[in-house]
Amino acid sequence: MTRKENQAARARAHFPAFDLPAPSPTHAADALTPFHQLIKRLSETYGPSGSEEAVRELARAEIKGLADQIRVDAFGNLIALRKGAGNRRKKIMVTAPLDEPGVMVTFLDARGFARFGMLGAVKPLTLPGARCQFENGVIGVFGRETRGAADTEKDADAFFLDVGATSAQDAPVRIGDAACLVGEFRAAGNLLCGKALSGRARGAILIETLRRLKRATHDVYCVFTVQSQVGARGAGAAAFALQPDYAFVLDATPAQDFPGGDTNLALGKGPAILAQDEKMIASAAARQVLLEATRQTQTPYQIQAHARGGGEGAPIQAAREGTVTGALGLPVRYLHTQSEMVDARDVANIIEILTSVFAAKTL
Amino acid sequence: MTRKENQAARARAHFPAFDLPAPSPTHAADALTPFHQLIKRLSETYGPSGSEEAVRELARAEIKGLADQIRVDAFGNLIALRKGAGNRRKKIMVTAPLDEPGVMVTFLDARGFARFGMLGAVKPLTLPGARCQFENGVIGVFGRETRGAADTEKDADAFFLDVGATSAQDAPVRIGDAACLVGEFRAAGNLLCGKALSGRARGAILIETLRRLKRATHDVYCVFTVQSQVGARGAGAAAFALQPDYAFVLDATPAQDFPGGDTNLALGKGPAILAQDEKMIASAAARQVLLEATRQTQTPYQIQAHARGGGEGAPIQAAREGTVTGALGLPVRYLHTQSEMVDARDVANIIEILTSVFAAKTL
Amino acid sequence: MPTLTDTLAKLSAAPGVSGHENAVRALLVREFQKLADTVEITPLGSVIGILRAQTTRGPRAARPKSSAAPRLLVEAHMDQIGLIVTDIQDGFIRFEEIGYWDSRVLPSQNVLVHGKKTLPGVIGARPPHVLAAAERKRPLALAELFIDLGLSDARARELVSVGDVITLDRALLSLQNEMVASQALDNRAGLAALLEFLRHMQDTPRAWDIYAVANVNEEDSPLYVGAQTAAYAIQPHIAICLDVTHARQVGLSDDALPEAGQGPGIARGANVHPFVFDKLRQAARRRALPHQITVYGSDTETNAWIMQVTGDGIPTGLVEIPLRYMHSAVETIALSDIARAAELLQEFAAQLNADDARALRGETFVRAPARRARAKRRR
Amino acid sequence: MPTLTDTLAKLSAAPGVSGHENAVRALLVREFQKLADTVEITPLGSVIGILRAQTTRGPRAARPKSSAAPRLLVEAHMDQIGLIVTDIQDGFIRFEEIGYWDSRVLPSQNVLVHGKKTLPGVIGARPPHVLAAAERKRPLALAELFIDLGLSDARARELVSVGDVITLDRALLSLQNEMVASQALDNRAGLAALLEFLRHMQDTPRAWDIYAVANVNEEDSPLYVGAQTAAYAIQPHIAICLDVTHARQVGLSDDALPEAGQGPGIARGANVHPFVFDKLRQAARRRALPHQITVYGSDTETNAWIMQVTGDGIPTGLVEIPLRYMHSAVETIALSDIARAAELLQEFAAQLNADDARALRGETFVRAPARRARAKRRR
Repeated sequence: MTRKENQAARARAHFPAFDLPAPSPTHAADALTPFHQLIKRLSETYGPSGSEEAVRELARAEIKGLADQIRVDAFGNLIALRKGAGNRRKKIMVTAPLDEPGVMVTFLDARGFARFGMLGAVKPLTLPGARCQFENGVIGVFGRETRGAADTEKDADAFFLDVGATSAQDAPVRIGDAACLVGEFRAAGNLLCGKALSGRARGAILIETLRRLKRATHDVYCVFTVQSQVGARGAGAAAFALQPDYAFVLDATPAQDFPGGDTNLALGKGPAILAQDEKMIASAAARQVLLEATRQTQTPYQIQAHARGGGEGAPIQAAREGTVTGALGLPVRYLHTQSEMVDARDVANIIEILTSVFAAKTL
Repeated sequence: MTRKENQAARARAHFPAFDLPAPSPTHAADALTPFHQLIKRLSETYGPSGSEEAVRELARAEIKGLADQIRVDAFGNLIALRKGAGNRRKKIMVTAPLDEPGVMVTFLDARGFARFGMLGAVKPLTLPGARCQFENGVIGVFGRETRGAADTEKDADAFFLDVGATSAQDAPVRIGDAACLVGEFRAAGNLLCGKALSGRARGAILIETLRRLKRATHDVYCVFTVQSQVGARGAGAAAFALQPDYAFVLDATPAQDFPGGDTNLALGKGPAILAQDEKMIASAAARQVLLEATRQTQTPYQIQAHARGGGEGAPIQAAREGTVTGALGLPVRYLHTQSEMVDARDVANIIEILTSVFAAKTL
Repeated sequence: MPTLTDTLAKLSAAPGVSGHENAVRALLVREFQKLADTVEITPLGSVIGILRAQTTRGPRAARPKSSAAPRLLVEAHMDQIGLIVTDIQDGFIRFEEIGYWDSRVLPSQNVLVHGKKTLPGVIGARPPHVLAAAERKRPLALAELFIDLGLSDARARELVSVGDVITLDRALLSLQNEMVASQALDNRAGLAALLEFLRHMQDTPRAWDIYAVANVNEEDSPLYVGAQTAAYAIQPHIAICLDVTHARQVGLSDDALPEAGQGPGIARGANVHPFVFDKLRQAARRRALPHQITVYGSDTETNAWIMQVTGDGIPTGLVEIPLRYMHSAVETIALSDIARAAELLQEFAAQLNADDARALRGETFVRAPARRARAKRRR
Repeated sequence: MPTLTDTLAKLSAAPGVSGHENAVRALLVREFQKLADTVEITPLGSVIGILRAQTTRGPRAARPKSSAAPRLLVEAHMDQIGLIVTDIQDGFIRFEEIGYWDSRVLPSQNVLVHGKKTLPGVIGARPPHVLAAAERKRPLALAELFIDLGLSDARARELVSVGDVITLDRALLSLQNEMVASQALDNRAGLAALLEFLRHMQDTPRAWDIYAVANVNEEDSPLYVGAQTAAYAIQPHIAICLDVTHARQVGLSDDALPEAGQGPGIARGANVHPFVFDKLRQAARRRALPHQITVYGSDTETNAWIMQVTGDGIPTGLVEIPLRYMHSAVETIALSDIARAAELLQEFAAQLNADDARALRGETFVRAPARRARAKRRR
């Protein structure tokens, strides 16, 4: 952490940059429950794919004392083991991402404009005018070339980042620096809104589940994965190492209960039990476990059958001789934008379901 | 103002809404000069077209004591007269907008989603994930239908606003409510960045010019116009009433000194003297006055010859038997987004030029 | 006395891109000064030549300071479509259009760049040999075109600035049958008719003051700002617009279109006051002038459209010169149509009497022309 | 003993959409139990039938618990492309594809919706009478299609859930020349060959353990997750994939394609180990079996592609049944190609000896099959 702070100080000292005023303190958060404050803190923490240190440290501090073993694997995943007490206990792995969508600087031109690559499924055309924040606090504004016809979603080459520099030399960022989107956390009734929220709410679910879990029947490995946004790279490595009997991926389900949405999935109607995503058909046995848990806890649920998105399930399912893998989707509106939106009731229901699974007599 | 605050209180009391936490106080602004603090305050004030009250009151307070007459006309324009002392004095009108781009709610569906119309030239496709703020503090998140192919700039019908409501009844906004974009003010060296900045920086220019102007030769009418973003509606009315000898419009010139920009106009290279915009060819006599002022003050300038954008010049030029009308463009990157960007040197140079014009012996 | 061809050649040689009409305006001021009692210029640069009412035939009376006579405005726009310098790259001039061009006609034209001095240039493009098949099949976009002045970058920047205007370099060409072709005959043809009309009116008795107006900013301005402000200043009882219209041509064979050489068009429709139309047609019939009726449902896309709604409304008419190949480098008209338009307007103006004004305006008849004194101060 | 047609009819009637292979798997477990010493199921549901090495002709030995013999994996994927319920609207079923469909074949098909019970349905679309001309000219998009079960909305919701799968309702049809057509012959044809191969191996002496594997998730999974995990569990010395390939057909006349009825294809290319290819071709020649050589530069788009790189790498081969009209409702094959593929593999397996394994693997020869005990616990 020290190294990073020094870097930030250097950048501030030498270069003009959009880094003032400082990020606002956690104001008015008193109105939030402690759990929602945790979600807020997680959401506001910097952590694009590959730069998850700060989020991981926050999560590690939160789960201190809640697990029997806590470790960080070589890939950077944070893994907490809560031992089970059951006679017929199974090894269960549950994953939630630490990282968030963002961008990475790939080129700096002579005038100090940055080209960037996507970290995760950010849609280029939604970016112009939006902002991102680098680890050293520098703010970048997204722009788009006006020459030529960059009027489709696909034409990602036509976008650039303005970090307030006037040359490559005085640019306060370097090639390879990553940035997250900028979007303040907000709450409106049950709706929570913020950048990185779809991932961080899932991280908060794992933390809160560990906190509330009185007694586990099974050995539960909570895996806070890194690099989930860029191909679910951390999850497969963890599954290969842990060799679980069951893996449950906490996924983000694109809720489209808005005008002209093309699926029937909604916020507040319970988590989605995934039939499939783009890269995996969920294992039937894992689906059954989740369905049974919703019955036990009498929580609502939805089924996601659209082959959309590719979560962390596919590489887990493919690990070694195969892992029985299911996925529980937190419905999210406006995925991969600075304003991801989730419903606090869905969050709470996932905690109920996970708790039920972990404490189930048999699986 | 009181009425509005009551409305806001009502909304907060009854409805869920993204209105917490409260907008951040003006933190860390100490690093800014008083003039840049004024720009920041103007930028952060709510004022989409048609709802300019708060900005106008801020501007009116700032120019108190700086003018011989201050009035608000029937249309809502704030007009300050600084009398001239010259023998051959002319009547000069200078305009800058009070309003900013935004959106207005046109429909609320049964689920509480709002459809909206544009106030000004906001590009729909840049919106999904971005946010707006209503007068009562409520935050809205922009979304886009996923059904069908809304993949071009033109397809504005496919966009909507999520204000955290669950029904039309509990929606914290009403049809006709206007909102501005959300974007914190930032400074990086000479670059200033924020929502509404292109307009508000011009307003600040007029205020600062009045403040610095020792002695005017000519009668100067500083007109802070309303509804400039929706067809320059305020400016024509003011010109009809004032019948000036010369009108100078403070315009926003789309600077494209970024990768793939299709004009040669840049930030920091001086204001643009407009040859034309989309709706007006500047009067030659007015262009000469501006050119002469740049010579007197030895300030850099650029020429905008592209027929882009339509400022307040056209209706002023067409008023009565015609007004000799010129336009001075403040170069702006990322126009009509939440991150409009200007160069403080251009701002300062426009003040120099205007001061020179107002004090010129003859015109 | 100059021939119509001479006048037209002179007018079309004088550059006058919308908003940059200095040269053609200077020419018009000189002509108007020969033909009118008073010449004024509006704040935006339109030229007004006033010929006071005079009920006796013979030489012009001394210039009267004011008049209580009704006012007939006859106008033609003086501006032409053109190009404007937007950038200089390696000595080559990039440009945009002023007014509505068919940009397919631009490649390989000779042009004049009106910089510190007037510079001849050519519009170049990549040769077809290096083009892909698909490129050969689509027209060149404006952004692909540039002007070659033969200058180095430094010298080009010295002589040319962003914002300078550009015209085509195209002299008047006489075709068969008294037809002529050139750039900018839209609306130098109308201007020629306006001057010819003024010439005819020199010794034509008239009960109305004649306001001949050459307007700026017709081609570029969605507000028709030149005509609107001049009409506002004059507040005429009748306004006639003289402009060109599409003539029948290859590929444009709509029978409703007038034919070049068959007489001016007299427009009819919502944009034209019935009284004005009737009087114009009567005039044509009385003089046995060939003429054609053109019909417009609503917008005539001429200055008539804005003049009609200027102030508290002006009864408006439109007389048109049929023109082939509109907004190209070879706009083509018949000289006879110009001559007949001028004769038509002479007959029309001569007929107008005080009763006509009363009939049109009822009791609001007597009005002083507004603020022209101030307008005159300009320039 | 069942005929090949019987086997194929039974296999193609048992639904087995990728990831939802229960029915076809149950059928295969029963068949494998008749033909193998041991039957195991992987965590993901692939079925493994193990036939231990036995060097003497005659009845099967008692089931040995373990073996030091080299392992030959022969696999075919059991899953088929299908559809999945994504929404229920007014009683009509909306769906998406599982696997790669030519969605133009879907309108007007009979289907089976595998809900609480299996429900027959039809895929409807708007009638052509109400379509605009442009609509008639383009194929129907998946989003425009729906399944009509004849049910009310409430009853449909009672019996069908989002996430239920759908198959075409299409029985095996016998054509001329011992050719048959049906849905899902990709890869029920391969499965039939696999079972036939196992049958032949019952009294064929062999130095290697035979692992016959029916794999899940070939059609849907970019990772070929079924084959990958089964191969990882078995760690074979040679793996052979049995799958279908495009046969020559109308509109697909590439001479490089095999022809249905002319024998199985033996694939050659980067995805195939030269030793395995040579041995397969030798086997075909020795038995004088008609066969065709198919060539792939790199990816064969079969499970062979992933098996080749599983673990520390597996020498892999590919035997193909030529099939016309891939991924349609009328996939068509020649029964003789299935029979010959089975004979080919029988000859191949019979020839393998301990030296072959050593030649392929050098000193890494002796390895215990990994963790199969645990895998067996499942289901």
